Amino acid sequence: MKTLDTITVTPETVVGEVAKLVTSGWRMITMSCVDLSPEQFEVLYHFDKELAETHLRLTFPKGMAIPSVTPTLFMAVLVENEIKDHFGVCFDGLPLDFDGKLYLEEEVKATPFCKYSTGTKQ
Amino acid sequence: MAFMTGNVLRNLMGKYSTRLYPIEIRPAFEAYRGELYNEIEKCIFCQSCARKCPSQCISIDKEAGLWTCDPFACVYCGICVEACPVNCLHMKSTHRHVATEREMIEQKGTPPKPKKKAADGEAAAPAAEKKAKK
Amino acid sequence: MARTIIPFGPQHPVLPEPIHLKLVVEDEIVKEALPQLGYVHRGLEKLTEIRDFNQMIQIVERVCGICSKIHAMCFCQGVEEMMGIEVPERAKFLRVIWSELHRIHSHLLWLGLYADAFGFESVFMQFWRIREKIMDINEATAGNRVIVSVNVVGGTRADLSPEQCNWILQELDWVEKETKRLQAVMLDDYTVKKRTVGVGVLTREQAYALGAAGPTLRGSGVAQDMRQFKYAAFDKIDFAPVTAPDGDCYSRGKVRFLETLQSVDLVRQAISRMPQGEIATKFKGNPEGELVTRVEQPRGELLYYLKGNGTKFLERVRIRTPTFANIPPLLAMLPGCELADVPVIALSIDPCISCTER
Amino acid sequence: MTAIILGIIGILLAPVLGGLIAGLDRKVTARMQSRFGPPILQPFYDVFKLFGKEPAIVNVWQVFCAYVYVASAAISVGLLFAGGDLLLLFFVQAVGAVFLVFGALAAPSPYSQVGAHRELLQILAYEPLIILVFVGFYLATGSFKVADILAHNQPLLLQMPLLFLVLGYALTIKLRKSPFDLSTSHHGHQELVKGVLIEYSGPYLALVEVAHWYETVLVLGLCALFWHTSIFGMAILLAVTYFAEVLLDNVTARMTWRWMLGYVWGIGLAMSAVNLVWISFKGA
Repeated sequence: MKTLDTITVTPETVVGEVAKLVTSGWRMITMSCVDLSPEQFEVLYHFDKELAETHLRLTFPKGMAIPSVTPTLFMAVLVENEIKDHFGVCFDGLPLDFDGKLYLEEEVKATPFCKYSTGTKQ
Repeated sequence: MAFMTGNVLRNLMGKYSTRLYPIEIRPAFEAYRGELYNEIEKCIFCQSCARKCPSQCISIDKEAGLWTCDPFACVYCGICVEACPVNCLHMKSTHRHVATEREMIEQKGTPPKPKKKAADGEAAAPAAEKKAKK
Repeated sequence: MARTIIPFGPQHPVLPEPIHLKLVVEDEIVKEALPQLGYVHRGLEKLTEIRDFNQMIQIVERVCGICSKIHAMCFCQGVEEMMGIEVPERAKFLRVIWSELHRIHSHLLWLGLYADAFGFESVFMQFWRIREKIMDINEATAGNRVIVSVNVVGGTRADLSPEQCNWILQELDWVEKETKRLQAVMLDDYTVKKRTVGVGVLTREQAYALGAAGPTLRGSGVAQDMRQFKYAAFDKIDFAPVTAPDGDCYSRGKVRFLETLQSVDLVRQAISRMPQGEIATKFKGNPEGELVTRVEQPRGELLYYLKGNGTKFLERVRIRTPTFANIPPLLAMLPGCELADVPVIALSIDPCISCTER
Repeated sequence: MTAIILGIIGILLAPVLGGLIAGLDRKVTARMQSRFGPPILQPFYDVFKLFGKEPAIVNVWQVFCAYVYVASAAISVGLLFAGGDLLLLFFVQAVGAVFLVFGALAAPSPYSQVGAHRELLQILAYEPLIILVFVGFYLATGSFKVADILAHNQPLLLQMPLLFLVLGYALTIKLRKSPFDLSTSHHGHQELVKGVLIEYSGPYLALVEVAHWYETVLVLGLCALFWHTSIFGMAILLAVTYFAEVLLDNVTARMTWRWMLGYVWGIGLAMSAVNLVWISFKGA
């Protein structure tokens, strides 16, 4: 079975870890959100540097807002907005917040990508 | 400076690259995946095509012997053609003709009967075939 | 002219696909640009819950209407790696041939649209005329013009006969000859240079920090191309990334123009080195585990994050397309440019909005 | 009396001629891009179809402006055919051009507004050049009247070749060809879509189109004055000029208005000045 080599981070340390990677020359590729179980979300931060890859794994309970990395790294702005649209995950301190309306219409309140529960936007 | 001049003057003297489409039609490539059709007399209504189809556009009524494909959902990938165990599905090398209203590809055949009733089934088959050709 | 807000898109003739840019303009100089997406959002990743991993190939192909083959290839490579399937050598070469053909036609399409963005209509027609040849090759060998649907997990569905290979080589000679005729126009013409040199500058550092991908990144002087990863048969093909140093629209155009010619060469190499043999391996079982797989699309690096749970339905498919990564750099390029340069800059990242929104 | 009849003939004939020229233009352009292109009569089909459409207007100002534009274009062509005064002709066509801008400014659409501003800049770019060409005519023939110029005994092209090139600039701007298709272009693939014309539709767009044909004939008529001694020479000069315009359209990208002002004023004014000085010295 293939698994991803990841560095596990917590909501408290994620911004610091991202900043550390960025200063040591890593380039953020993207973030992926997975609906793990009825209780938990997982967000993966993918980085690359001269074709090598590294990933940060952040697991957190549903309903919790995680800190935004956009102030550290502007390229995350669309990804975080997309995750907010699809999964209803809230990011604290997101500078350019489309408020769940990047892809979806204003009247859509459900989060379409959640598998285990149809969460609503906080 | 104007490097395009040579090109446009060549075009002016040269051949047309476009075609006057409805008047002149390019012959189809042999391998082109066009309209899907079913040689219904060979079909055994096993439903492999319907299961494999990525867009779920084929529906089969085994009892009535009805094979239906929704051409508006079909993505012309040809997966069903490869999945068919009796090779009765084919793709024409031309695309489906323009239609003024929505119509399904519907073909009616005879589902294979259990062994003992095979004799009865044969009598009904020619009639069913005629219908299918319509 | 006083401060005005110009709604650019979602339906705008110079934009090939729907993206809305709210431009704050003063004296025809753009002060601020805000994007709005969501006009073609389809939620294809979600379909993995009701379509099994074999059917997903046809679905991921429809993420993009231009580089469909490469999406399917990336997905198949991920599933193969997860399941430990060894792909036959010939299939790897076939994948390279079709994916490079897709790159050629995508770049030719882009070069045409780009020329149209700065009002050079005859060049637009020329490039699209050349592109038609590649479409014919796709149609004759794989059965469709764009969505060729040749990939399956374990190899390819179609094969190339020696006659077809010869025919492809002949047609490519014509494509190369015709493309080279336009080289001076795209790279040296006075009016073209006037409209592209120094427009929409993205420095090397900015490009790297904003996560630009593909020709946008290479146009800023960073030699990063996923084909350096040696996926498919790229380990047996000579390849070096094309770069240009200045980070302006001209550099990005130059990278794409040279890549078109390079891809013609890659197809030739692949055809000449392709071994005989099987084109697909049989396999059993379902994918399990998680991985990230990356390939180079015409627009840049494509990332698939796949997670399988041992059933035939994958747990999660996450697609990161290059345009998605190139929108933040676009927002950094726009402020300070002229209104007339907005289409040129917007096109210089080769926006594929259907890819972006999936 | 003959002058009036000639003028009326001009007004009636010009749209037919202009439409045919537009049709030929599209055909030749298509050939240069190795396409078939539309039938030669396509511009007429388009305009007839537009006339048949239901009018949809933003406000009455726009309608008024469209009428003034077409009327002034027609009158200026009439004046040219009637052998009238070039200065009068110039002012009449300038009124039309300005009203086109007013029509675009009357609509609050940002594209229309930006298009109007650009059109105004284009007018600023080509009007001084046309005036200088007229001055050239005066210096060469001693009169501003077309009838007197026609009575001159040798082709003016020999005396004012640079001014002919300068008029070529004005022609390119008037015909809305690359590199000067800034305020609007024949196809909508431009950042302003259709710029000044974006808010016109139906019959009023048709009027603007007819006015455009008049203007084409007017500027080509001015070009024809450079070889008025023989009909044959006139025809060849016009054919070559127009072909050069189509060619130019196909071999250049669209430029920006800042570039246009610098280029047209800089080179256009310099060429006119040289040519004018040359005529006056030769005359003296």
